[in-house]
Amino acid sequence: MIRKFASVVLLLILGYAFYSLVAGFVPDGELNRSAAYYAENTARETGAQNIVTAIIVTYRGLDTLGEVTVLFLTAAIVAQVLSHSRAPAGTRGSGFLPAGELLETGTRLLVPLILLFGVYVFVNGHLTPGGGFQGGAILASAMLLLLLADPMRRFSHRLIAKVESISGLTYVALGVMGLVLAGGFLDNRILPLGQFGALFSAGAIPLIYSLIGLKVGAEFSSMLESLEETEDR
Amino acid sequence: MITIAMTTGFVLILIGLYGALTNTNILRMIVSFTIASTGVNVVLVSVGYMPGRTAPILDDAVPVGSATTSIIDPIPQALVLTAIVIGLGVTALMLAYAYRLFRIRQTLDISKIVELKW
Amino acid sequence: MDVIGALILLAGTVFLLLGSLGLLRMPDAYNRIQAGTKAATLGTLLTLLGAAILMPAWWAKLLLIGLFLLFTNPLSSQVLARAAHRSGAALAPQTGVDHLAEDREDLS
Amino acid sequence: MSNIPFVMALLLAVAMIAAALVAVRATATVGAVLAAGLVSLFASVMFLLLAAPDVAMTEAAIGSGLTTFLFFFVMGRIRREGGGND
Amino acid sequence: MNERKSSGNRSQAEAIDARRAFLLFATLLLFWILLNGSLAFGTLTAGAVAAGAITFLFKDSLSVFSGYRIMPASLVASVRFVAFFFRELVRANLQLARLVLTPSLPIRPAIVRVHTGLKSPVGRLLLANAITLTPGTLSVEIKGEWLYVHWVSAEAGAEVATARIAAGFERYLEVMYG
Amino acid sequence: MVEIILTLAAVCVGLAFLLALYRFVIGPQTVDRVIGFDVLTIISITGIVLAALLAQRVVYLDVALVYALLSFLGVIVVARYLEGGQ
Repeated sequence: MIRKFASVVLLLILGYAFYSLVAGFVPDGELNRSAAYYAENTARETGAQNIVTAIIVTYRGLDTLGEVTVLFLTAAIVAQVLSHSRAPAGTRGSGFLPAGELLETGTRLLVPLILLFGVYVFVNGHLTPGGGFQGGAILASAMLLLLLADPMRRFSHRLIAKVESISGLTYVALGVMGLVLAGGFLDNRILPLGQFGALFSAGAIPLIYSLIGLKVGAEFSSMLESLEETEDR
Repeated sequence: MITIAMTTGFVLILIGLYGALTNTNILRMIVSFTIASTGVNVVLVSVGYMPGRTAPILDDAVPVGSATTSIIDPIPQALVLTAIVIGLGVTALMLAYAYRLFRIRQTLDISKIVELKW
Repeated sequence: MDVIGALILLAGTVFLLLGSLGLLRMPDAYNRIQAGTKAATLGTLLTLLGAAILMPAWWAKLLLIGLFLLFTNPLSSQVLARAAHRSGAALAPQTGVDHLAEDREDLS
Repeated sequence: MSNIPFVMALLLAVAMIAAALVAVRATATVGAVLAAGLVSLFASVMFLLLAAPDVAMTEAAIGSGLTTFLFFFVMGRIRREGGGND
Repeated sequence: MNERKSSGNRSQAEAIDARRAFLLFATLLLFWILLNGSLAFGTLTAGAVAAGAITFLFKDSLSVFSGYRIMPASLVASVRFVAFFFRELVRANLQLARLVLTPSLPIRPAIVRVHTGLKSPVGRLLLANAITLTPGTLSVEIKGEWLYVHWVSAEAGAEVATARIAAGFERYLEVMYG
Repeated sequence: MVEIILTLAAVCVGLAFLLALYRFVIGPQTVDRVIGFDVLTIISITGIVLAALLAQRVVYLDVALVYALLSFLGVIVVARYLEGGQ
């Protein structure tokens, strides 16, 4: 009772603070200085159409490297925590029943298309909305569909781990190449900028985003897999 | 538009906090947490919106020359994108630890978990 | 031409509205799935067609969305109906025969 | 005509708050998780109306998709080991 | 597949596998071109690499055309199947609209058995999907040669059900997929 | 003319949205909520197409594709969970 009362009081105080925030908010009339800089110079400096992608991959590339590292650590810790809590003998995974025939056929039909759509999302990160993180999530969704259609199916851990480590390594290597060949770490001008609006343009952005996409997809897949994993011991 | 979005975001934060404070089931607390984080994201994006402008993608609809006067602020969007991805990581960690707690204590109800050590 | 496209779009949304009404009025889960999936599929397809007539340059993306929906929507309805039957969702009282429940033993 | 996005945002706001209340108050955990997914889904349409397609896509694929899937996998494991549904 | 096969059988199986892989690759490339909406050289190269990698890594995948019999008769059947399907889809929605707008809600649901003779997985999937979208029916389960269908306005008997629900589509699908 | 028809269409979408949301909120079973979820996702796709038409941006349609994918996967995950475990 006291607990409920205290939480309601806390919420009221917070609600008043939020109300004063909303009431006093005045939207900007024009872009602030850093946003105006990005709006003017992104096309010339990076050749990317999507300014958000340019900020994430190039201007703030180091932060993105940190983000990918955080995700990697998360996947590793989830696997570690779950491996310390083995399920009782004779049970397996999340215990879904075998799927019906139609779902299996549909999965075999749809998984390649979903994977290709994921590839489209991260390769076109500099032209359309989307990018490595969204594309990686879509790749992981395709893996999830495979897991759901056939709960007995096992992916090769080594393949997932290999994809992840190779793409991570290449990502860092591209960053260092930017340090050597162009203006700084993860600079995208190590490759020619190309024609504005084409698929192979914007220097190394499509390459870097593809690597991020593969790495993130592998991380999410291993996260899902360690939640579904068979534990027969 | 901005006012609607911002108010919704703040209300979502409050609802999420209320749920996290009053529920005793760990899974329900995590659900409330994800709602609150969605609310934060909505607030952040609505701060970057400007009426009458369009998305910061410079294709045929938005020529490069007029970008400064026709697109909205891209920086909050980049920020929120990172926040969503990290939010998934945090949720996954919370779920893994909740499962571990369940394996050890055989319950998800925190009012039944009285020992501090586990 | 634009008017025709807009009218097709309107027809699609009217089907969506009717489907939602069916979702609300039908007595049990299976009938609701029926109402939902049919109306949603045709409604969305007509909306996409109308949008393609209004904006002819967008046809490829709209066609893809339509094809994808045409494949996935009935499939997910089927999986959901199967799950509903397996989890023992109640049938409406006016239901006649249920051959699947009769054959359930030798099926699983 | 120019009012349509405004009205859509208003509808979405109502729907988000309703779904959030369902998520907090529902009796079954499954319903709560679904409602949380729905909140993320509407938030992503809201992002689209706020001219942020990148964020909308991320929220749809990650916030609404993968988060919900993770919840269901964990709930499957917990149910398999005889955990209470609520 | 059987381990011990004669060399003739094996080469035949390899030919079938190669044909399936090629069809999958072609479908994926078409999907990629539609997604990108451009025929530039760079786009096509990237698409070919991605589609090739997916075809190589997921060997047991199918495409819509797996098991499709390429001959004039099946082409005609496909066109007629699509036309019939859309007509039925519109009819289904009109029927649903009438049903929903009638105040008394005159439904008499049942789950009935429907016989199907199709063997090809893609054909069966298409049949089940088509049944789900046609007037008043929803496929619930498929097992062997029996398909279980939820029917809103039920009439008696498996023969009637088969004739009313499945026969229209099966006629074309049998020509297309065999 | 086109604007009036589009406004009417938006009204229809809004009403359909509210009806499906009502079904989601009242339940009564989890299966009914899942159906509501599915229909709400698909209505959102229509909403996204309308938003893209109003903003005249083709890039918004990518989000609609992600939505189509998501409605399919979400329903299948929940359905597989509801089927029951071993």
